Amino acid sequence: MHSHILELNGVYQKYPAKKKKMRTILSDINLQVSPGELVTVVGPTGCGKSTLLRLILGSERPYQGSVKVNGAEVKEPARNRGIVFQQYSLFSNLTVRKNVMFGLELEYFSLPGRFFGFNKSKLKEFKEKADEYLQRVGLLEHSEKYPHELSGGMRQRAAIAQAMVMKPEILLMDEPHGALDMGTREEMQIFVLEQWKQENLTVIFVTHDLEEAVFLGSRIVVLSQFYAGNTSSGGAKIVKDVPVGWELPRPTSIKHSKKFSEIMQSIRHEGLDPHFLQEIRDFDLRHNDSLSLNTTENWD
Amino acid sequence: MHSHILELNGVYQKYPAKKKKMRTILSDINLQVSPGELVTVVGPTGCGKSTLLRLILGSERPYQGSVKVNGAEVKEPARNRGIVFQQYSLFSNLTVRKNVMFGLELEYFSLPGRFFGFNKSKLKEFKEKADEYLQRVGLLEHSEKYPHELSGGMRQRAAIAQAMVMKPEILLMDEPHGALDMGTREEMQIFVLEQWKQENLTVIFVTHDLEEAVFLGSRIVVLSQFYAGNTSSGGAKIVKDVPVGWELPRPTSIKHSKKFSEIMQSIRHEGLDPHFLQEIRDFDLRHNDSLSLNTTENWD
Amino acid sequence: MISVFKINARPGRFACFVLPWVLFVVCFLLYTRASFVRHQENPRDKLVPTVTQLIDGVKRSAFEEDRKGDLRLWVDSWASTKRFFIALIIISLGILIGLNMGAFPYLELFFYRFFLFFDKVPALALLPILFITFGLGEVSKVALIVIGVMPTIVLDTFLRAKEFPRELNIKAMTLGASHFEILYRVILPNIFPKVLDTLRLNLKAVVLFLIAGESLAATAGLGYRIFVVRRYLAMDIIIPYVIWISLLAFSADFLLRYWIRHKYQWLNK
Amino acid sequence: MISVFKINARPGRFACFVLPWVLFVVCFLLYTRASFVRHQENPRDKLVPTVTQLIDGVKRSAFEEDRKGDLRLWVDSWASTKRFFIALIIISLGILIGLNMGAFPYLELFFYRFFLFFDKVPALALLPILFITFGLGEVSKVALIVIGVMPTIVLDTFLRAKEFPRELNIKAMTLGASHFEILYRVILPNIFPKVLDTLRLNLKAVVLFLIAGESLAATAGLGYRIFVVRRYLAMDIIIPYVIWISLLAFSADFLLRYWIRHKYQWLNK
Amino acid sequence: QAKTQTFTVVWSIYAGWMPWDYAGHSKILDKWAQKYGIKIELKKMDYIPSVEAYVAKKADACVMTNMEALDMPAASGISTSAIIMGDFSNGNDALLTRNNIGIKDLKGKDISLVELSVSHYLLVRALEMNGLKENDVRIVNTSDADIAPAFIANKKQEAVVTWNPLVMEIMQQPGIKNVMNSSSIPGEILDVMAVRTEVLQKHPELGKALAGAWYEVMATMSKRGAEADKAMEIMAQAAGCSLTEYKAQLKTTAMYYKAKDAADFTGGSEIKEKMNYVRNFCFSHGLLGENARSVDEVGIQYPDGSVQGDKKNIQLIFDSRFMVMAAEGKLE
Ligand SMILES: Nc1ncnc2c1ncn2[C@@H]1O[C@H](COP(=O)(O)OP(=O)(O)OP(=O)(O)O)[C@@H](O)[C@H]1O
Ligand SMILES: Nc1ncnc2c1ncn2[C@@H]1O[C@H](COP(=O)(O)OP(=O)(O)OP(=O)(O)O)[C@@H](O)[C@H]1O
Ligand SMILES: [Mg+2]
Ligand SMILES: [Mg+2]
Repeated sequence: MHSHILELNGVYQKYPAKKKKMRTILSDINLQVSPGELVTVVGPTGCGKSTLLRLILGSERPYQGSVKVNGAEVKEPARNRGIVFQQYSLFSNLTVRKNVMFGLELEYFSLPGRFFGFNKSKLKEFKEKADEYLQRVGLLEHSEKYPHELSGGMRQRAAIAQAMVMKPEILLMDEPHGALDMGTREEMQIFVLEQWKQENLTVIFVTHDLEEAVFLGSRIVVLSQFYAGNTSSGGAKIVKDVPVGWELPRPTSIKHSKKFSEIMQSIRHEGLDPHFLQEIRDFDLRHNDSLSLNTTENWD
Repeated sequence: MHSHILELNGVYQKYPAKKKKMRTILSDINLQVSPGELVTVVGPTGCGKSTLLRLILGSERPYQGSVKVNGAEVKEPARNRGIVFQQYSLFSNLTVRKNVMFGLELEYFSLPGRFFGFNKSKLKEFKEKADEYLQRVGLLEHSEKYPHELSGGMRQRAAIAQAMVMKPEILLMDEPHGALDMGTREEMQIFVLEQWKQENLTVIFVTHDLEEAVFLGSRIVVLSQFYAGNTSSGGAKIVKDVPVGWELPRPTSIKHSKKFSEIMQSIRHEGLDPHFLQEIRDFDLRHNDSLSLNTTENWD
Repeated sequence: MISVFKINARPGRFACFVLPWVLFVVCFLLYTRASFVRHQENPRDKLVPTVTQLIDGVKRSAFEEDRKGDLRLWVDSWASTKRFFIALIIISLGILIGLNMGAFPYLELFFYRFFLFFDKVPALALLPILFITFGLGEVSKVALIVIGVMPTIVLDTFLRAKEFPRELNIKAMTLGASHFEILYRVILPNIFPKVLDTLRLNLKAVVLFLIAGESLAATAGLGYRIFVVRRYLAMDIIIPYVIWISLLAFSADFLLRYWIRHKYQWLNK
Repeated sequence: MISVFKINARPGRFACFVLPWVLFVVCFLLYTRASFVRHQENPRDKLVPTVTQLIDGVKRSAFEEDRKGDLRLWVDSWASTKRFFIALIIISLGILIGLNMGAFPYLELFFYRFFLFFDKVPALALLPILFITFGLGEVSKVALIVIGVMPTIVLDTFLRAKEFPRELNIKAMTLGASHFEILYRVILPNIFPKVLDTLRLNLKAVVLFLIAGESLAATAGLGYRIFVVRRYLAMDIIIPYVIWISLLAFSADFLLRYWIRHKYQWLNK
Repeated sequence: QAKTQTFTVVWSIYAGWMPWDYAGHSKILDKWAQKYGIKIELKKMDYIPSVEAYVAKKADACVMTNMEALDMPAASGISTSAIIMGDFSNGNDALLTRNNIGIKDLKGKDISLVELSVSHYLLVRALEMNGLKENDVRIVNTSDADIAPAFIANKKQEAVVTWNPLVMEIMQQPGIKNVMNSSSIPGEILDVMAVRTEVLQKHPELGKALAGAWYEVMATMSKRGAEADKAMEIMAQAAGCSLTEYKAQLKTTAMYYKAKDAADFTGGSEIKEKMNYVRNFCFSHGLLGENARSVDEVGIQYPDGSVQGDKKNIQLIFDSRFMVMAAEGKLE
């Protein structure tokens, strides 16, 4: 058995740039994730968070280095890794409910089975399950609509339900709450936590909302292209990788605690401020699974 | 002269729903905006904020009621109203810089002029202007890229630059910072305020981030479908319309003041909580331009 | 006043009803005028028959038995329609080929260049080879249509399948779809209405090859009749036949359009 | 092992080089086999000439002067190419018509149904009317191509222009674009590569009508030659001509594809 | 003076019409046109389109058979004068079979031919002469461009009626039998130069120039020897075949090399009898118009002034004036 469900070793990613050159986006990323972790990833815009997710997902292969899930090299997207894309990706030819049922059907019916051995009771079961999740994301009354009839936030929620209902081993979420208002966002956060706990998921959650990152994460990873010695083409590294000690799920009131804002402040300063250039050796990689040593700390 | 640059009177909007029925989205919206205001609009997801903007923009006509800009009925989108869409709308066949220059060129060159009387110096001027704005939104180094080569946040910023550079009388922004991380978002907020002040714009700014709404707005409008007596098909109304007394631009530190969180709390409670159903007569429409009486208050 | 050159104009009911017919009426008037002039010059003119003659031609073809005792128009229509539909069914297989080519890189490599070249081969110029391969009967006529139109359908479906957003395929994979399921449950349903549009636009080519095929060797069929009566310049038969063919194709097109619009409402965005 | 049926397969260099040619080779082998069999049966067979005979045919048409001192193949190619390009230029105007129809609701009303019907009229069946209208010269040949292909281009451009996202038009209006500017500076540049794709797929129809037109009345041209030697079953000339025509059309297609790929890199998404 | 009048003459490929191409190629036609102060433009077309162009008045003269002259222009009110009797088919049109089938065995068989063409006529005559009716066989309309390969490639097809050079090509295949050809009905399938009467009346010089050029070419061809071979070589090339092939085709074409012979035939009585067969065929197959009430609907006038059919509707005129002039040397 592998103690780590996900391992990235020395991963580089480069994209073709002008004049046949390659631009480095990710530089020497090392990341190990244990099962059941809820890793939140933050970083300046354009640093490569979505790219990182694509690598884990397997829709892109790294330029160098290896990405392993359960010890096996990632070759292509698969059933055990769910994804909620930054730009919502619903199937425009299916209603919201059908979108959510789609994965369940795929898993149960083979292609010909779909046409012949039509199992009505199974379908009904799937419908109920889909409706349960739609209810949870507050879209039950819109279940007959097509994606183009939904508002931005509604699409995001539908995409979340679509991925959640499949209970993937690893759930990758790329700014899934980008289009949600605060109230709904909080509801969705609670939903994610609940599902995480209940289904024992491993979640990689990319967000640009620091509060969200600190509130949700059992561990926070900061990716940034701003560190000492990095010219514009050096690519982003993990500049911070810290555990968040509070037990999950947390009460929303924790957001107002002093410790909470302290963490937010330090991440904002060390991780997200382009003018603060940390030396590589100063990176705060305190997490157990990180490659540096770890220190203990008090969480109350 | 009209004292109000924008007037909405008794505006209803309905969309076709199932079985040939119409679903009411906006119900009896009355809104007057004086020149130079910075109105932030918040509301639960799916309440019709984007719809409201489309009506002001003129890309949709109201089902009932009138939308007037400078006293004239709005018939179609026009040069005097700029827009930043929720789903970024860059021209995918143009580079970022060309996207920003596009409006300037349109305004200056007639269609044939584009092919014949090619004014090089003018083009250069536009290029410089575009670069100035790109610099401001931090995209100068990406100015030669095509939209599909940008990350989500970068596209949003490009779209903001594209709209800003035209200095429209009224600038409509639909969750323009949805895909931005906190740091960049703050920078963009400052940029919006700066432009607003400098060019004396009137801005209607839709956001789902309450903090942003309170920080930016000279006036906050809350749109909600949750109020007493509203069945699911009643449509959203303006349930709150209040001035924010601090002078603009504000120091970011204000976000931590007590008054600030009080305002946020009250809006969240009265405006965004689906379980708190206000009576229509209790709506807090304190703003000068609002139809109710106004009271004075202390801002420090 | 009227905002003819406005992209957001909303034509009224009257305009919606009248405008589509204007050009038809204009054509009709031009024709009758031309026919009138020619008949004044030469009362026995056969090239541009008068409307009365055309109506008479229709009557004769549709309601009077010919030498063989057939009601020509119906016999011909039936023969052609059969060929048309058989060809259409075979051509539709092209959708599957294109889909597979668009989705599987190896199949693309294997087929694309060949189809691209094959598509350009003017089938009509290679009829002898067709005869050797398929004989002179119905098979060769259907084969001509298939050879003429299928590559276009294949290539078009191919392009559509290729431009289908990768994200959605990836999404489907994470939902547990196999590679084949992605083809038939994700890509195909999504591009299908567009592919039907292509089929629709190619009905014309089907008709063209149908007529060409029938002119080569046949004993009945709309194209056959046109080419036979051409031998004595019976434009009073040819013109109604041509209009009839166009109408049939137009109706097929219309039905497809209607089907697309109603069945695929999610397309409206 | 080899992931032929994988949508994300990445064929290696060798596969990329070899696979596209397999079907060509298969066709060639089938042909030589058929030719061999027929020649054993009847050594004078003309329908399926041997490869040697084909090469000889090419030599005669391409490198030996005929009685007029012309190198036929080149004279014919030149004549056809001229017509091809003239027709192509005229057909391209269809793009503008389709664009305007797609953008302006009134023009859509006015033209759409007519083009839809007109598109279905089998032009080849109405040749006498074509003669009356356009005479016997080059004009009628080009007209045949234009009548045959332009409606398709118009309709396709129309569809593309109509499905162009409204948001971007609105955006352009807020940036001060007039309705005409939206057409020519927003919609057209955006749909142009797709329209070129359509044009590309219709090269085949152009060639078809070109050949048909040349068979009717001409003194030179690829189609003309095919129809002249056809009476003598000179397949040793016809087959090289057909391959040559296909190659020319294929190259035109290829150049367009290349142009689209390189000029419109923003399409890659 | 106004511009010199230009006339368009359309022609199509057929053994008996190739001399027109030579006349154009060798500038003989130009020479004669110049002599009469006109210009003549020769245009090569496919056969049926060429007649259509003539009927549409886009051409002033056209080579065609007597049958098409009757059922295409004449029947549609384009009064037509046949001014040069070029030849008659003397074996150029033939009924070919495989598997040793005779005419009497054709009953119930499929026969490929171009419907309503002279092939059709030949078949009907052949059946008649052997006591069969048209309804006894099944006619499959096959386009002339493809009839040869279709028949050769398709061994199931047992009978075909067609004309040269296709006959020649098919005969080269093993096991083909020529069971009946136009040499059994001499003088019924005539190839003429047709000029619109209207044009001819206004510009008789067109007739003169055409006749002059034609008989000059005829003279060259009938001389035999190197010069004739050279001329025929050119004709052969234009037809897309070799000199031997072309000569073989000429053997089954009864050319009227001498103007006098042509004029005599046109002016004789035999032609009326032959035309009677043809017009009856045309009428019974609806070629005179589907509404034609009788075979007499269209009038045919002969050089002696006699008229076959409706005297008030003379649309086809056999006009031997120019052949006579040529014979008498008045065109020199
Ligand atoms: N296909 C591509 N070709 C070239 N460059 C690319 C491509 N995709 C992404 N990039 C570049 O890679 C960098 C990282 O992009 P990515 O989308 O991963 O950023 P991100 O961290 O998700 O940003 P955001 O928070 O704005 O979503 C950007 O600079 C972008 O321009
Ligand atoms: N074209 C349409 N047809 C039918 N219903 C529509 C259409 N467009 C929007 N709606 C509905 O109108 C309501 C309001 O949509 P709108 O996009 O204005 O919401 P919003 O307030 O902008 O939401 P969000 O914060 O999620 O962007 C939604 O319930 C949506 O389903
Ligand atoms: Mg991203
Ligand atoms: Mg919205």
